[in-house]
Amino acid sequence: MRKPVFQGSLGQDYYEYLIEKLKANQRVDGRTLDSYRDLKIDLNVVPKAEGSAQVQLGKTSVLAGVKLTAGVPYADTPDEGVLTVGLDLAPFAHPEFQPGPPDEKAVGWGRVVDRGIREGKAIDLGSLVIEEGRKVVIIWLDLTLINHEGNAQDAASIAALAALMSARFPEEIASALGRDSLELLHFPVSVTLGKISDFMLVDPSIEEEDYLDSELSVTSLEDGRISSMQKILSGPLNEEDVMKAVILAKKKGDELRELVLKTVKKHKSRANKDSE
Amino acid sequence: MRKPVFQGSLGQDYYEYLIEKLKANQRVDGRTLDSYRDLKIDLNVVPKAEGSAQVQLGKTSVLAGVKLTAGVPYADTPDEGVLTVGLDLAPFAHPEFQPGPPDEKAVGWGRVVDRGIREGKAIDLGSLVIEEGRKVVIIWLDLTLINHEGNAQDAASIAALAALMSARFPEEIASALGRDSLELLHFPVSVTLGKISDFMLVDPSIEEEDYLDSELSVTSLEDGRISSMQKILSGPLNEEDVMKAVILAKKKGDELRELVLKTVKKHKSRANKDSE
Amino acid sequence: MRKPVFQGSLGQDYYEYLIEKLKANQRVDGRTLDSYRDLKIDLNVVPKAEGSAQVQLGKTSVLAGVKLTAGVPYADTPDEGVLTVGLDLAPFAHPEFQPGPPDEKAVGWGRVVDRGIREGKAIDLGSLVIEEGRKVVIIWLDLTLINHEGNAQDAASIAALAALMSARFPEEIASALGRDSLELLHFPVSVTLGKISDFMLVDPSIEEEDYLDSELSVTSLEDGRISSMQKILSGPLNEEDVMKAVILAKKKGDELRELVLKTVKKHKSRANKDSE
Amino acid sequence: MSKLSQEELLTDDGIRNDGRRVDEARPFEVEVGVLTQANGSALVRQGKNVILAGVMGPYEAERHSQYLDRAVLKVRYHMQPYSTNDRKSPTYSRREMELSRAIREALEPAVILTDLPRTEIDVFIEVLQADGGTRCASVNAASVALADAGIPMKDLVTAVAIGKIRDTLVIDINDLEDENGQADFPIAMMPNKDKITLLQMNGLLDEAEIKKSIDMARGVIGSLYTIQVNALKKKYTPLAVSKEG
Amino acid sequence: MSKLSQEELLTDDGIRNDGRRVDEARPFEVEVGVLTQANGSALVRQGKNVILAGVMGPYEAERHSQYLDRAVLKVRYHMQPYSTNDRKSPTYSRREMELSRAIREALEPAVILTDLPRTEIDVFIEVLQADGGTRCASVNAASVALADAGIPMKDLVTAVAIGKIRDTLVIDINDLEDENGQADFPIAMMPNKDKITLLQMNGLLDEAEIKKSIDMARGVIGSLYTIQVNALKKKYTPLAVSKEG
Amino acid sequence: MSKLSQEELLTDDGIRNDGRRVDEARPFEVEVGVLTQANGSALVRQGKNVILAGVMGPYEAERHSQYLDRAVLKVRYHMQPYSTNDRKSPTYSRREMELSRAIREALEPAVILTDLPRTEIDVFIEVLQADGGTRCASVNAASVALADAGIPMKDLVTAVAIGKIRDTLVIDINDLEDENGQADFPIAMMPNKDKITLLQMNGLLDEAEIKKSIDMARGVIGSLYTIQVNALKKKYTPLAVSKEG
Repeated sequence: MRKPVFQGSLGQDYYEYLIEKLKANQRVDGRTLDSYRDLKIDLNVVPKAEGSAQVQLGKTSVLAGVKLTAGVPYADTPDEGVLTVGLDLAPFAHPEFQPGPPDEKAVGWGRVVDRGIREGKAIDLGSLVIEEGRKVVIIWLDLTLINHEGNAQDAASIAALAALMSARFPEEIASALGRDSLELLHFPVSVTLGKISDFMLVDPSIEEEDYLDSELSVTSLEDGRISSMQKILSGPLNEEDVMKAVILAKKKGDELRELVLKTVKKHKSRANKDSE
Repeated sequence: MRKPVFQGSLGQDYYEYLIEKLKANQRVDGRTLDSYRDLKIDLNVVPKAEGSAQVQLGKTSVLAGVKLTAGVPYADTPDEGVLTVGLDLAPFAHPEFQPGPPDEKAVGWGRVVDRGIREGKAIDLGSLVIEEGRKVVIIWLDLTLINHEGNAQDAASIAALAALMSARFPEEIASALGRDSLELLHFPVSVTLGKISDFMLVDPSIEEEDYLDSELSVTSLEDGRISSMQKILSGPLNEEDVMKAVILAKKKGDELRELVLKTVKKHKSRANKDSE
Repeated sequence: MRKPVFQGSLGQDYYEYLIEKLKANQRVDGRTLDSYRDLKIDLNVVPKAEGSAQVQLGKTSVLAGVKLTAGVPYADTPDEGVLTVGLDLAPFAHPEFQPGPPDEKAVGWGRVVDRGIREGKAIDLGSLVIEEGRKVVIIWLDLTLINHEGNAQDAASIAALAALMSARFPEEIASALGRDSLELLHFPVSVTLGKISDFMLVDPSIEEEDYLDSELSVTSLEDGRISSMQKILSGPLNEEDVMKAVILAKKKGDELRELVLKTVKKHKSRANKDSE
Repeated sequence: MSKLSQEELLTDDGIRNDGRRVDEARPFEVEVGVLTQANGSALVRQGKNVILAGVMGPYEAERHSQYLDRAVLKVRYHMQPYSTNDRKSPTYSRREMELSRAIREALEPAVILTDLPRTEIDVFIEVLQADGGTRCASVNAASVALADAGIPMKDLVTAVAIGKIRDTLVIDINDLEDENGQADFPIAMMPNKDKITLLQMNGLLDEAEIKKSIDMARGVIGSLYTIQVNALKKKYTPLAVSKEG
Repeated sequence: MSKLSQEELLTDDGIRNDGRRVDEARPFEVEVGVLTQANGSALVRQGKNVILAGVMGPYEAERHSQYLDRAVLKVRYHMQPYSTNDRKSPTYSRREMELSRAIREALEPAVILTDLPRTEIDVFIEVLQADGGTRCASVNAASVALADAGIPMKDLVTAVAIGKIRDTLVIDINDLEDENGQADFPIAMMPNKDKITLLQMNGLLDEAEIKKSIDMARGVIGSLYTIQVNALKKKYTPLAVSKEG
Repeated sequence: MSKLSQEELLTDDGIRNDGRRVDEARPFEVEVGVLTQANGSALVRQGKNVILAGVMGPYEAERHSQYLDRAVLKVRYHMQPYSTNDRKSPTYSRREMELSRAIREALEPAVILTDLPRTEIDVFIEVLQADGGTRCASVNAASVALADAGIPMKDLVTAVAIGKIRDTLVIDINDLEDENGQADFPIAMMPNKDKITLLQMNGLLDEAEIKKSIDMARGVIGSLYTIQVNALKKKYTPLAVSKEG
């Protein structure tokens, strides 16, 4: 259930405490306004999937699973593979989540991940054709929010990127395409900023989310370009807020991206060592 | 929600006022029992559709869109095109309408339009075969009730006829079939009569609908034959009511049909002029 | 709605009366603990179906209809026919049943029938191939509980067996396969036991079901092997309960099976006589 | 189902594909009280149609759907997957929704809803075998089931479908006649009131044919009605879907 | 829809595929009060988009969804099957759910919800013809419909989508530009407050392009806003979907 | 998945396809309290199964579903799309409904529902990776999660599936053994009470095999139970789906 307009679930006093802190460039969990919680990435956590990753952003936890199968392309893009992104809220991830088909929130988070990858041209869909018009690679990217402590958006974005990067084709596809993985062209990472009163902060915790006026998720690439932006919640933004967010998103996106790349690299070298 | 048996939403006094009027062969909006409200037909209102029409019957407004695509025939009729009719209630058309899949009312109105056309053999489905058993014309006729002020049935029937008559095949189909439009064989038009107490009246307004005991929709062709009848609501009818309705439906149907034919003709000649 | 833990719908007094009886190896309807109600099997009750049966177990009544069509096999079993089992609760069969998709109860009963047949290898699916990978026999077994007076499980199991045994292929399939019926290899029959306090009884009536701690359905074959077991309800069982149930299930299963076989035989000889 | 010509459906001698004459109704049988958990029930066999109707209630309606001055009547018509020549999906279809409404509105005029304020009455109809005119057979079953449940009624409701074959009106059409004929015209009446409570027509009929159809229907309905009434007078019959059962 | 090259979308002379210049918005028309059963309504034509918005309410919200201190605003964006080049299934899709939310959040900052405690306001949007930027056209229609319904508002909300073609930013993109262009950047503002209430971007833009896009949008939004206000000043217009109607 | 012969599943030397002996259970690990928003939680790895269970509640049940004298226990078993060899549709299936019920009924005898009148307890189970015997692994996870949530219980519930390969009974079957074996016989017990709370069997077993299976299961369940109890004694572990995490 959505909260009343002027009061988060922790009450008006908490709001004032939060604002007091923000004025001193501090947050209630000790972070500065532009710092993320600890990020932990585990790869290949679901070995049955062609690729998988678990991301822990503070206590928020998202799982990404990638299945790669051969299938029929869409009629209007016979010369392209297919990317399908879904996001599921595990009902134990938060008391307000209900089992069932994805709601507005889940659809929103999933679409931002989808658009960041698709619009950022991270995957060369044209390279995923086995037989034009008849047989292409279908990428099933399924995300599960298993513990929600705020900023599911960025955790999902990172998990998606890590799972795609570490995914390996099943034998049949690998031999048909002559390579064993997706080979990403770009590395989109979402950075989410929340606005409370006049303050903009990154990676909002769940306590902060309750008091946000608005949220802006900005997905950037390694070359500094932006591939997706999404404002949510009903508070308005100024142009300066947006530009400040874009600049911060690039900076923080670079930091997050570096950790993903490093983790995947380490994983691959370890995997190679194991297979020697 | 359905109304109590013996009382419309405007109360018992209104019912008595209505009956008083009817005894004097008058209706509360000034019409006689056998007269329609003003009918206005606009064609090609949605140019992206292959055919479209907006019908305004008084303040009741229905939109019809026709999409013509090539597709696979049904297995049991490999030598026939496919006609699919749907009717949607826009949720702003009436306070009682809810968004979602069509309810009993919407299904009913849609089916009467469907049956009037299908049973009246208005369209020669056998002439819509591009390649027997593999490729035929699919006619998607979608109706939207956008403002409900009574007698949605007849407005939908007229909009459907006008949209079908003015529809033009997309190039690919036109060249395969060697003609550019559907070329109707018959022109079915529904006429709906309401019974209140012992009075039968045509084209009930929404205020009258609330007090109707029963309703009978009769779809007639230009040759006087009837292609569909549908009684609704829970009041019973006498044989005389039915026969009176049939006679009136033919008469009023002729008037409505003439207006449709005239409008389509005018539209086509204007369209030809434009394309010269 | 489910009943409170310690009280059936007929109250605590009824429970005590029931226990009193059970202590004397009697049941409230006069049966002993190991006796079934009267079983009546009618065959070919829905002649439009390829096979059908109505089973009346006391006043519990289940209808089974078998449709046999030619269709495409599953991709992973190109050399096998397809068996599809559904179970529907007619909403007039019991005041607690609601119209709509099958609930947990209906799914459970249907699955036990399905597994008993499938795991018991009653039907040689490999013998139902018309053209490997392209065309096989699809068996649609649909069960309808039309009156629920207890032990729907066994009535459904018997109806399913009788309908499958008496089913005849439509001409097209018969000529393709060179035989006119399914020719079962085994004859699975479910026997359901209920536990109340320390008593195990077969074929519970609906009054007894209300007071059951747990239920165990055991499907046996004519050779004494068990092809499916299913415990339901939330009371626990001892190992001895299970073994006692298995022994009883074999004994009662033989009795029920004999009646099915006899009825089908009689039906077939009568059908042959009719066609002479 | 293969297509039949008009001549195959009706011979020069006026014999229909199932041997009947044009004015001959199909065998019609009614059994009452065949279910034990329903408050009222009836099994109808009309030709090869086998229709089971059960009535639950009257019971107190849920607050948001109850009326202070009358009962709510709900009807659900549903076909079993094995009831038709091709297997039907068990999912509730638009056609079933349409027929449920038509049957409800056919029954409503006969039920004295104002005798049962705040209550709900549910009529559930299962088509076990379908053979043309299922909506009429369903009305026939449902109105008897309502009476069996003790619901106050002004009259029974009785229905039959008139058809048109080879330009001739025929009575109580079966599946083949419905599929291949020129019209399907189901009519329900309260026989003692001579009132029409269901009327649907698909096909092509002129004014005179419509009038004649109603008159033909009235005649058959009288005979069917007698069978309904006699069935209600008999005692409880154990449910046997099969005629031989 | 066939794919177009960047050069087909924008000529060397700076002319777009529909004849517009890069900084030229499409024709924009607004009619107010076009429905009789809705409390407020508007028909918007923005390019070839035809969007109808109706507002039902405010009415008392159901107990479990009402707020003691404010109104609940619900928005449903829905496309008619014939509104798109390929027929769209009438079923409510995930994309429609996503857009409904974006539109609702674009409108919420402008509506003074606290003036209407315990109530619900429903905004229903039907896309009759789609031509790129439907979410912006929907915001434009919905905010006028809310005003027509007499809902207290701080400002109207006005929206336009900026695009990028041949590495050039262009205003108010149409369908072809959306499908074949390099970016789609819909922006809604409360014009008098200079506040952004909807912001979505798909494509590839750098920081400077983002800034320039917002500035371009601000300019167009000013013009569109004037048209919205003028429409609200006019009297009731009978609904005609067609321009010629 | 390719079909395996009985000889491939079990060698003449009594070695199974994953190297185990017939009476050897798979590695079994339990972590407790791995979620922060659930009232209780557990992650179970049983062979290659990875199962996450979270308990929400007890909280006040909604009026129409509450019992005056006890709690309502609800269980939802759900498989993630990537958990299986072929991608599974995320839609809740009949099989998931069947398993949810079996798991709920396996847990109910152990939960002292009468201690928590009018409340509801929800057990949500997500299968992250499936490897045969998911329902047993789910029971093992769920009963620990219930204990972690502080729900009053008579005993834990512990489960394992017995299988039959090459006419030999084997313990704790994996995916390949389930698909290609001769029987799948999942059994859950309250170990301290020696009571069976879940029992399902698919395949072909005779009377003696059934008895032997139960005895074999009892033995394994004792070992698994010890691991469950030890996990509950440990403190909060941060959730890492991967073993190495």
